[in-house]
Amino acid sequence: MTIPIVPKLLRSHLSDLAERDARIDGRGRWEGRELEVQHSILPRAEGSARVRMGDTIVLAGVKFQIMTPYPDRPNQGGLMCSAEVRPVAGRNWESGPPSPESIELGRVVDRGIRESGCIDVDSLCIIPGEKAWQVILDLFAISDDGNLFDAFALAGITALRNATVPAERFEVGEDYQLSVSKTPIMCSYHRVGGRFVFDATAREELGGDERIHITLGDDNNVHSLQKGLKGIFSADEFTEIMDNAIERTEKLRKIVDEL
Amino acid sequence: MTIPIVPKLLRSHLSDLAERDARIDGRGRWEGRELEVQHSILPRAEGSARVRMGDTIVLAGVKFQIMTPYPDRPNQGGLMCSAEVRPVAGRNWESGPPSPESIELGRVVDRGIRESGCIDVDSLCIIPGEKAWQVILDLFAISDDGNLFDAFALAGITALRNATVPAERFEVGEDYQLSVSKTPIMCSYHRVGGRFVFDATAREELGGDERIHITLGDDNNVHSLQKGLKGIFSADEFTEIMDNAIERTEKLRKIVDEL
Amino acid sequence: MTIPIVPKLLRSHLSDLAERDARIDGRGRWEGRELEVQHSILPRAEGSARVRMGDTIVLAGVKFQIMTPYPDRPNQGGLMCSAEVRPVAGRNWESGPPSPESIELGRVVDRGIRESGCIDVDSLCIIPGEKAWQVILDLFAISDDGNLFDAFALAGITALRNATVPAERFEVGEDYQLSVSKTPIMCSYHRVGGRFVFDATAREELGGDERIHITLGDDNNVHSLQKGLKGIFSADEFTEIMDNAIERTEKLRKIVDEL
Amino acid sequence: MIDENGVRADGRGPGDIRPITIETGVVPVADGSCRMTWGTNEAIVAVYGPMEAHPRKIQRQDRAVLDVAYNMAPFSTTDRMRPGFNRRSREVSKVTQDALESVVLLELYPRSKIRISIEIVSAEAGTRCVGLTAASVALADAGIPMTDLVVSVASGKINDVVVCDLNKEEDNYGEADLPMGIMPNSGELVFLQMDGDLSQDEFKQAWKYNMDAAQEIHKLMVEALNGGDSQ
Amino acid sequence: MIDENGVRADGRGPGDIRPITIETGVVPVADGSCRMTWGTNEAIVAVYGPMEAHPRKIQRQDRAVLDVAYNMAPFSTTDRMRPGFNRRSREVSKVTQDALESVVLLELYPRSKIRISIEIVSAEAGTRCVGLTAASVALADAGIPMTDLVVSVASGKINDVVVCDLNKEEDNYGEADLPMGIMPNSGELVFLQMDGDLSQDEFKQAWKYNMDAAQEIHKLMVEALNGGDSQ
Amino acid sequence: MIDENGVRADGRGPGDIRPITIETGVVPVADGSCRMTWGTNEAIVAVYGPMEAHPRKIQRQDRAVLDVAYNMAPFSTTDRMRPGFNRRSREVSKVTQDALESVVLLELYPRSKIRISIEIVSAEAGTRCVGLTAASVALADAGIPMTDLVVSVASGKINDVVVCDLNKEEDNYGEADLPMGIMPNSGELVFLQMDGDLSQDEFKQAWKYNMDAAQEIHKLMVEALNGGDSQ
Repeated sequence: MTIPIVPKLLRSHLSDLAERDARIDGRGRWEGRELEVQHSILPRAEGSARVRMGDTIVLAGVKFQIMTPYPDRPNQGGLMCSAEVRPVAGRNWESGPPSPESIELGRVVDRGIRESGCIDVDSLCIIPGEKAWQVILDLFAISDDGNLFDAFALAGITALRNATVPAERFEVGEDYQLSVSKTPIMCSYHRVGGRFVFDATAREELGGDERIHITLGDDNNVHSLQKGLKGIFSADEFTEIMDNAIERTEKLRKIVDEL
Repeated sequence: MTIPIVPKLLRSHLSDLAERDARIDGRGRWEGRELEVQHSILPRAEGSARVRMGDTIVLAGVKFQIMTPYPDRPNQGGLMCSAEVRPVAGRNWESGPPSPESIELGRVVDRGIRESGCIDVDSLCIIPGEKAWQVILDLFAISDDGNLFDAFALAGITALRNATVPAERFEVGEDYQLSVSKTPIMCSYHRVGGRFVFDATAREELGGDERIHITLGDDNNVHSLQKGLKGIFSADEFTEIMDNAIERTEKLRKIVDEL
Repeated sequence: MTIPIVPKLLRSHLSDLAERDARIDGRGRWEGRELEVQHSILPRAEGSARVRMGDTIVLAGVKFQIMTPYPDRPNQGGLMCSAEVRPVAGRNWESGPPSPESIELGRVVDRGIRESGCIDVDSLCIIPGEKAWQVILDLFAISDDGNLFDAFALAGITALRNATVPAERFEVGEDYQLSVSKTPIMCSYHRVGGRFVFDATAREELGGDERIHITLGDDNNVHSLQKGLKGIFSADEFTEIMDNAIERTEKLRKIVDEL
Repeated sequence: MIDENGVRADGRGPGDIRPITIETGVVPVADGSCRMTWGTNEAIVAVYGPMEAHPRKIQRQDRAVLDVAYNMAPFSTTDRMRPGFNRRSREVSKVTQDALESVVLLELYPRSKIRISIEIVSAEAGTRCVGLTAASVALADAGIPMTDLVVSVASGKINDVVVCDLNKEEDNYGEADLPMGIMPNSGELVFLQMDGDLSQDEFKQAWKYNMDAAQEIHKLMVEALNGGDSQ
Repeated sequence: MIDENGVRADGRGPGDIRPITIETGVVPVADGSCRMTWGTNEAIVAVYGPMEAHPRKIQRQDRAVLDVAYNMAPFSTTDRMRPGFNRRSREVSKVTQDALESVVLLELYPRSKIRISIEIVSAEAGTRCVGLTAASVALADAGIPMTDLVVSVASGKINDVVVCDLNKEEDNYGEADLPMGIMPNSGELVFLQMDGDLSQDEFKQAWKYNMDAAQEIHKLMVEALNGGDSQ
Repeated sequence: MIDENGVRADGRGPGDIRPITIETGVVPVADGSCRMTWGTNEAIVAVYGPMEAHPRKIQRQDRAVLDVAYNMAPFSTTDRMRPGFNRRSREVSKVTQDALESVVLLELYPRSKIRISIEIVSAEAGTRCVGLTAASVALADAGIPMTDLVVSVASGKINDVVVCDLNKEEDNYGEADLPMGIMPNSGELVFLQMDGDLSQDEFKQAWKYNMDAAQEIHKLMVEALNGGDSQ
């Protein structure tokens, strides 16, 4: 594996490809990489998933803790979503406190899931004002060949949809399946060689510009948007992306729902 | 705005001026800069002040929290004073954890206010042993052209004297004015060009030596002293400064008391 | 005091000495430095010791705190052992968060004492489920001329054996002697010039390779082992060290027991 | 929160923004600065630079780097905000920096750094929009060349109605938040976030409110930079 | 935990190890990698390098430096493990690095760095052994020359009986733990720790179990590296 | 705390100091060192250097830099002191460094660093005075040229009476604390702090007590440095 060391050459190569409407790995502009989604693969997690998109591989694990509800919301539990990209996942990721990139990763995925309302926080209450479940979704990168955002989001919702509330271990009743009523799906677009493409690889990210993340819910409602990195885009470009995202999320939602 | 980049030249320039008993901005040795003091200017703070001394501008904000009294002092609330100088205030201030300078700023101001006894910590008790008010005074620099110490101290006591205890918001009774029984005032002196001057600018600080901070109370009692930076001073020099401080603090106290 | 600045020359010098079965300070391969053990020398600590081995000097202090027992062990108190090597102890020790070396020092000593079972954690319970003693052993280096491990371990067990539980100060009864039923002793061996030696100096450590730490209990039972640093050793080498440790720990245990 | 005639609790119509004031030169020791009040938000922004970028490893051979720090003062919120590291501030700093790097002509100042400090001294709702907008004014005040100013404004949804520029009470019940960073001359975007629940139609309405408000705010920015009274 | 015939609760004899699988190439973007399951432990190791060591002050003129980071993923344990600094992980990283530096031919790559990331994604008992063993396979997968592989395995004591490779339930009642890092061809050691209470005789028995198990595990490692099925 | 004849609970008169011992060479691996007991305070100070200052950015072309770290050992106080960052220690380090930089002939050692570690292993009242005084002895023991030693001592007020060198019990009821750092030969000051409440007259009395005590302590310092018995 080699990352090009001359980003300027990479950029101009990507521009040349874009002129011919081609991509560095032969895909079409809106084409995603080969996808593999597995669930319930981590023995210590109450819910888990593994997503592989080309050479990008991530894990998601769900754990539960008992929390005291916040005084102003005595009937609600909580959802926390945290992303970690450790040096295992690529030569450019370094150890140390969470980087701005990994903080952004966690927050963007968190928002899409949270805002979709797919988890009913009222249902997480055990004893009002005293005990409630805190659901913790941890996203963990194994191999970063680009577009960790979509891989994390997909692994995250899959892990949640297959999670069991460990009530027995905490001595508060019988285990039951976590209720997840919706399937929010994120699609990410990167500007590469001047135009936006879907599901960029690490090299496209390295030689590209801004990215746009869209999370849509079951009914195509918008739950989360995020533009990342330096870059200027027009309203028309955004409309094209949104239209693609509507189409794409429907397909991915079917895959997750049918697991 | 330019800061001289050759500190040695600045030092020798300041020495030359001192020989003629002059200062870089034309002031006399014991003369302060133009002063402007405003209060109640921050809508979210329970007490606030803005002090402008020449091109030095600072804010002070008072917030209240409910605390559990310390077991050995069940009838007392608390006072906490914290100073922050963030990069907004000047090109030489950097982000990151609090610098030794800003820690010193906070502690020196804190001491003067605390040791004057101007705030009766017994009056902050709500329910003995259970609930008391913690008064938090935050000092915040907007523009640092030198002598943040005096600006912070002046803004701090002004904000406290105009603070309202937000009892209604915390559902422990009706709002009332925080009782501040005294008006401690700090005066700071820097050695510049070999002799001490009052209210140094940033350039005088940069090309100067040690500084001495004196906080005097209503009756000229000494509440706090601090010598900062490398430097040697004699007992006679100190006496001259103390005499000036007695005169100066009386004038400033009148300004604060009459706001 | 000078530390050689050419480690390669030091290494080859140590190899030459080893060929003649000699050491840099004239000692025999299994010979320790002059030892001095004192106890009860720190007025603020509930137990304390000072150990001097040649130019290596360390302190140990025992403090007590009241803790809430862990829910799964309501009848037990706790033991915590922490080592600090601050810049005071040598020119190569730097300030800042604990270095990997000092973390290892603390953990290796902690294990030997803990695993020997010399402190009966059940006896530290005051009120089951509510209050128990936490014993805190702090190891503190004054002068590091090598083999801080053995010095810390020796000072640690000595301080514990001479500690008084400060029940009166915490208003839970009368003061009494902490019960320490065994005397675990650590012996450390460094590979220097190709062969293992006992009680290495700082220069031997600097020009040496791996080290092996052995903690043996009253009955020669093994309680803790640790190999540190890069290096390969054979089963035969280990057997030789273990035999020496059995002999050595018996002598040291007698010294500590008779204090 | 909003009556049958589309009038909001504070008297505004659905597309109306809160009162805004803009002032430059408020940090005398800085190279450029701006104080912006927007409702009861107040942001103070100082710009320092271009200056030498150090440590050297942050330098870029072919352009300047921006160093944007967004921060909320401890007394800026109803409950005191503890100083120090804060994930939200870190993230707002990053998106603000990304937006500003899109308009500043960075290649004019190779190897240098431009530092932009955004201090929120009073917070209502929409502080990131205030900070980004005020920062672009402060950059202009410092004489840093840009392709355009940036106007940032957010629309949202309350009681199932899409409205522009939520105030604090509305924000507490807000069902969505769509902040955008708009180049007022071209209508292009340099910043976009969204949280909540908006149908495709509601989304288009919120987008339109933001575009219209941006033109209005842009006028105030230009006035302030021309020395006029922005009130 | 162990019956009169020396049979353990999970059916193993005193000297038997848990089931092991080994797979290489599991992190496509790395230069070498290994996934090892051992009981319900699962470790994923990636090797990057040799690459330029920076900052320069960590460079060694005459050899490569290793940078080993052992970490437990937050979902790897029954109670969630909080991410971030952790004394235990720091210490395991250090002893693992010391062990690997003993076998890697560092002098072949002066001034360079080899980064080894050990991620425990599922933890039972004995994670440090799994991590070290898997790391030596990942180094071989990356083509880094070594004098030998390293096999790490631990024996312990339960109910006063010495047994090899404690599982989680046994570990909860374990009275001693003796992990070793063994060069399988020479029988020499690069890693040794021990906690607990072992008489001199028990200690010798535990040592022997480890040595025997190392030969068995070594076969699986060689198979995996030769592309065979290690199951 | 003090009777009608001006006699304090521990038998001292108002201007008397607690017993002091001073010993040098107590950290064998250091270039200079000092152990000072003062009442039940005990400080150990080690001096290393002059040595190369690194990282290079801390170097000064025309003088040495001091690096002073004051620290309280965890067992130095009645309630255990948690190790690690501590605002008070940071501040005491800074004022101590400022005081010592005023007397050390820094310009003799350009580009170098002198490290001074002050460890309080037993704390009563007045640890910053003990630390600063002992540090100046350790510097002299290391052969670092200074214009003068520094003697640090504090006076205070109890029951409205000004007294010198408060012990722990007195300090608990102390109404003021005036620590000074005095050059005993010239009577000039390099360190000054004060907290509490002192009228102008009381202040003058406290000042005088400190000046007189400094002369007394100075004699003990000189004796210790000349190898005499300081007890």
